[in-house]
Amino acid sequence: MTQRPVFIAGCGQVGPVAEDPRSIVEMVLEAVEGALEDVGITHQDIDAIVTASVDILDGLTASNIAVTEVVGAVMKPEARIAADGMAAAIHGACQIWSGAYDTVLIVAHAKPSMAPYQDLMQWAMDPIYLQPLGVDFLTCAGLQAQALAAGDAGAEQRWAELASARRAGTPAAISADEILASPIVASPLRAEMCAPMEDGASAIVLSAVLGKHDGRPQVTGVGHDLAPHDLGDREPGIWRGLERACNRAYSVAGIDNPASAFDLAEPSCLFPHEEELFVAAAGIGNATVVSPGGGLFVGHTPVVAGLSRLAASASAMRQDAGCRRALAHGAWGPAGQGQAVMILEAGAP
Amino acid sequence: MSETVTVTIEMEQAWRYASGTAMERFSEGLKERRIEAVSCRLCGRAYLPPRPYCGKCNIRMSSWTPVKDEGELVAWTVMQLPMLDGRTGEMREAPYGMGLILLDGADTTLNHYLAESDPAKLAIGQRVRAVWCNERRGAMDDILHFEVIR
Amino acid sequence: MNRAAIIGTGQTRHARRRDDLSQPELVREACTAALADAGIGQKDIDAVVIANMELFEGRALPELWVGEGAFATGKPCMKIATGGTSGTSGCIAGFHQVASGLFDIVLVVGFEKHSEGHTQTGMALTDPFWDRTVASGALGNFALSISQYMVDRGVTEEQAAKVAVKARRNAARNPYAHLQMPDITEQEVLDSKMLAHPVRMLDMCPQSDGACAIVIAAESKAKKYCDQPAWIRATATRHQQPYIGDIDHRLTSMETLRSAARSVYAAAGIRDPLKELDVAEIYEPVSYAELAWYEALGFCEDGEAGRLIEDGVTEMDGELPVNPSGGVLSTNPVGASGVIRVAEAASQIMGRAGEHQVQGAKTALATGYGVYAWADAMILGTAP
Amino acid sequence: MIREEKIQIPFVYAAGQAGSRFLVALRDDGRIMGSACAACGHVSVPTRSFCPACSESDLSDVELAGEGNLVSWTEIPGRGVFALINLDGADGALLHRLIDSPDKLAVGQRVRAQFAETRKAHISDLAGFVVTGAGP
Repeated sequence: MTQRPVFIAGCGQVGPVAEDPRSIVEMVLEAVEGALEDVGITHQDIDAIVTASVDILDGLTASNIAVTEVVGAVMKPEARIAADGMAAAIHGACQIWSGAYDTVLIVAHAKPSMAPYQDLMQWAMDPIYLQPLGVDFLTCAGLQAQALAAGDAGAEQRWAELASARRAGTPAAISADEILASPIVASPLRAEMCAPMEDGASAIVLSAVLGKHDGRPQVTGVGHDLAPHDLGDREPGIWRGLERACNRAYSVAGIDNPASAFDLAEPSCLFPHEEELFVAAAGIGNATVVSPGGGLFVGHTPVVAGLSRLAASASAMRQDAGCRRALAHGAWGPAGQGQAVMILEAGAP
Repeated sequence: MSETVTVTIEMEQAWRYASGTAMERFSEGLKERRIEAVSCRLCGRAYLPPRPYCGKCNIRMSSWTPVKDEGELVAWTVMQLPMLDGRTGEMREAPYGMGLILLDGADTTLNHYLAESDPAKLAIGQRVRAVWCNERRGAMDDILHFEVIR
Repeated sequence: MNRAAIIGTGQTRHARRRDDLSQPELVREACTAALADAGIGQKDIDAVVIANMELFEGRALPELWVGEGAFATGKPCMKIATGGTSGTSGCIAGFHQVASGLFDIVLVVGFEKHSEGHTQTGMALTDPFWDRTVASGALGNFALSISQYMVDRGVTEEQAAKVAVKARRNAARNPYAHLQMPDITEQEVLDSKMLAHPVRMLDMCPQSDGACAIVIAAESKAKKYCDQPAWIRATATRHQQPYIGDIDHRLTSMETLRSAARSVYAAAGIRDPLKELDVAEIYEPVSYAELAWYEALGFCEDGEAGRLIEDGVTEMDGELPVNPSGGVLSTNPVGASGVIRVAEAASQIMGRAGEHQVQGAKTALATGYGVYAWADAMILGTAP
Repeated sequence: MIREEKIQIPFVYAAGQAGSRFLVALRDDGRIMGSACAACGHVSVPTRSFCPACSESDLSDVELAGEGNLVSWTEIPGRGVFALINLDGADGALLHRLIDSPDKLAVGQRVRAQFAETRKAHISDLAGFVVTGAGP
């Protein structure tokens, strides 16, 4: 591993909001301008762009064509990763570590208000064995949750309390009792346990040269992984893929004891059981604060989620001198088939 | 060789696309046979389709420029294969002409159908004008096609 | 930047239909061949990059289903999708991941199974407010640009036909090529069915089912596993504005490819590409495009492309053989096509191109192209 | 301005070597086939080309019992009950549907395959599973 630093130099965010009336291009433009402004640079300072988007969500073939201008990719290098934005961020960090570029803009966007998300995601499922049965991401989440709940009488109450706690103090605040009274969407998961699907865009400037003097957080570890596609080929109660992704990142960052390594974790969890899977797979301890702002439970934009978690982690480090190391997480696919994490360490205080 | 099996799945899907404010104004204009471009105050290019941002200059745009519904044919082809017609979802019967048209007042070209489908009668540099539909919905297909001005 | 090289390549048999294999199985055919060519096992792979045009097969996030075919289960895996340049951009992504020092060996695989999808899905899902109701697909877009290019540069149908013939004659020496037409003549091309003036059936690429994989290794592993690795000396990517009409005289100007080529030549110390390159594998989806790329890539002055093909400069026995494999004109599984360009260029450097080997090839160029004038370029060489 | 646009496009997917063998056995013989890995011994279902446990491709077809244990399930209102079923003899679980499932389900409960009357080499030739007994 080269020792070239990668700083989170700046962030820009749009949403999450239930339905953004603007076009994807307008949303992305605002997020990108926000990120450039946060660093105090222009597009001239950006060497390359990595975007994250999924064609079927946008209803467009090669959906990054639409945003080339607003991400500043005209006559510039752009790589487009069709996965969670955290994968795009990892790729951008690789580009900088390789020495190919000094400063890379990462952009992710999605508008799930355009079409029913779960219907679209059936097209991500094995078309021979699974899609014809109507299996979607929600089906897989329900199966995973039930496998956990089956031997655990207190699980549903605990999950309701967790989802309630995450939303406490936000406009989406709701009691555990109200959550348990909400309708089943995929047993044992109830409507109010699920992260609400919302529109959004996120932009992050990664740089080897910008941000150092402002004490911006530094990326010290990355890891990603792809688990078997079919839930029947996985252990449903364990996120092995995330374990592998974290172990790779810990190895890069030189972390031997994750239980005491992190002040903050910002997971991309869509359901409370996923947060329990996250905590177990990442091996984080009680001293780690998880999703202090509510995480995705106050609004989840697919594709953008991981990048928004990265931005939340960086923002916490810039505001709180006591937050020295954070674990940010993104996931994609059925029941977390794709996993990606990034470790951030605070800059000089 | 053993039997090979296929599985057919029909994608029947609808998306709700947001136009953005520039395209909304443009589309409303089409209903009244009005074409407007957005121009960049740095490079001066008048863009069709109108959009919020000049990707060459990396700057927001907000200045509108009227564009005529006639211009110059800068590229043409005659399609000899039936192709999917985005307007009807059916196959569009061949032959039919297609052109890139530089409308008077615009700096980027517009791709559209041509009334003429005889390759011998098409040439770069010809003047063409829009033939509008009587019923207009505020979309590009409010223009039926472009005809050569003889 | 850590040095990296390609140490193995693998392709499927490409064909109009590969009904015999599922998408993961098709991908596995190419990956298994690439690992065998590199002399490594699946455990040696640290990470996987997949390239594919997902909506052509109606898929979302296809790596989720197909990844198992690419040995990606339990490994880091991500998918690159940038339209026509997906394959070359996937190779560049794999290169950056190795050059970062994060991984020692990355497997890159591109695939497309056009036969499973709807050939015009790409067109059905263009910008709904602009192109969708009045678009003519990739074919019509090319034809429009070609009408300008012919006027701008005085290129003739006969010169384009020579490109089409060269591609198919080269393909006849490539066992993996989809179209096998060893006896094709210029007259046959000129007599073939007109698709969209001036583009005839034999001017156009086919639609293929197929996959192609390459193994990229860090310096120490490259030297361990390969006698003559194909070192990646320079890469460049350029994207463009989002509408066809934004680019004035697209084929004639081809600003992106010109800029990408200048960038990789400068990085590799190449001043006269015609003389200093030994072989080029360029992404030419239509015969006329190859002529335009000669100019954009600096193989000749603007306006001289027709003479270049007439003089046989780019034939197998010419000064700079272009597309010994038969090119995209002979094989086009879109997501794989860019990987094929890189794999073929690498095979030439490694001396493993079989009957279409250019003897003594030391420096090779591979390029990628997308319909919206996006471009990739990569220089490979026998030395880092 | 919001505009709704619809597409309707058929896609035809090749089931491939493993998928074709599985679907033909389902249609012709009402048999559920799995794959045993020569490299690691893992038995997966349905038939695979690549071992989900070790990625190797040296697999042989094995016939599995039409019965097994419930691993997990989820009811989606209006769409029925999906389940993970560990068929006797398999290591991995099969993701499919439950038919007429009782209100109370438990891990380890016995289930049995039910086949469609007319079969067409499609995953729905296996209509689903019925619960036949209590859990262990």
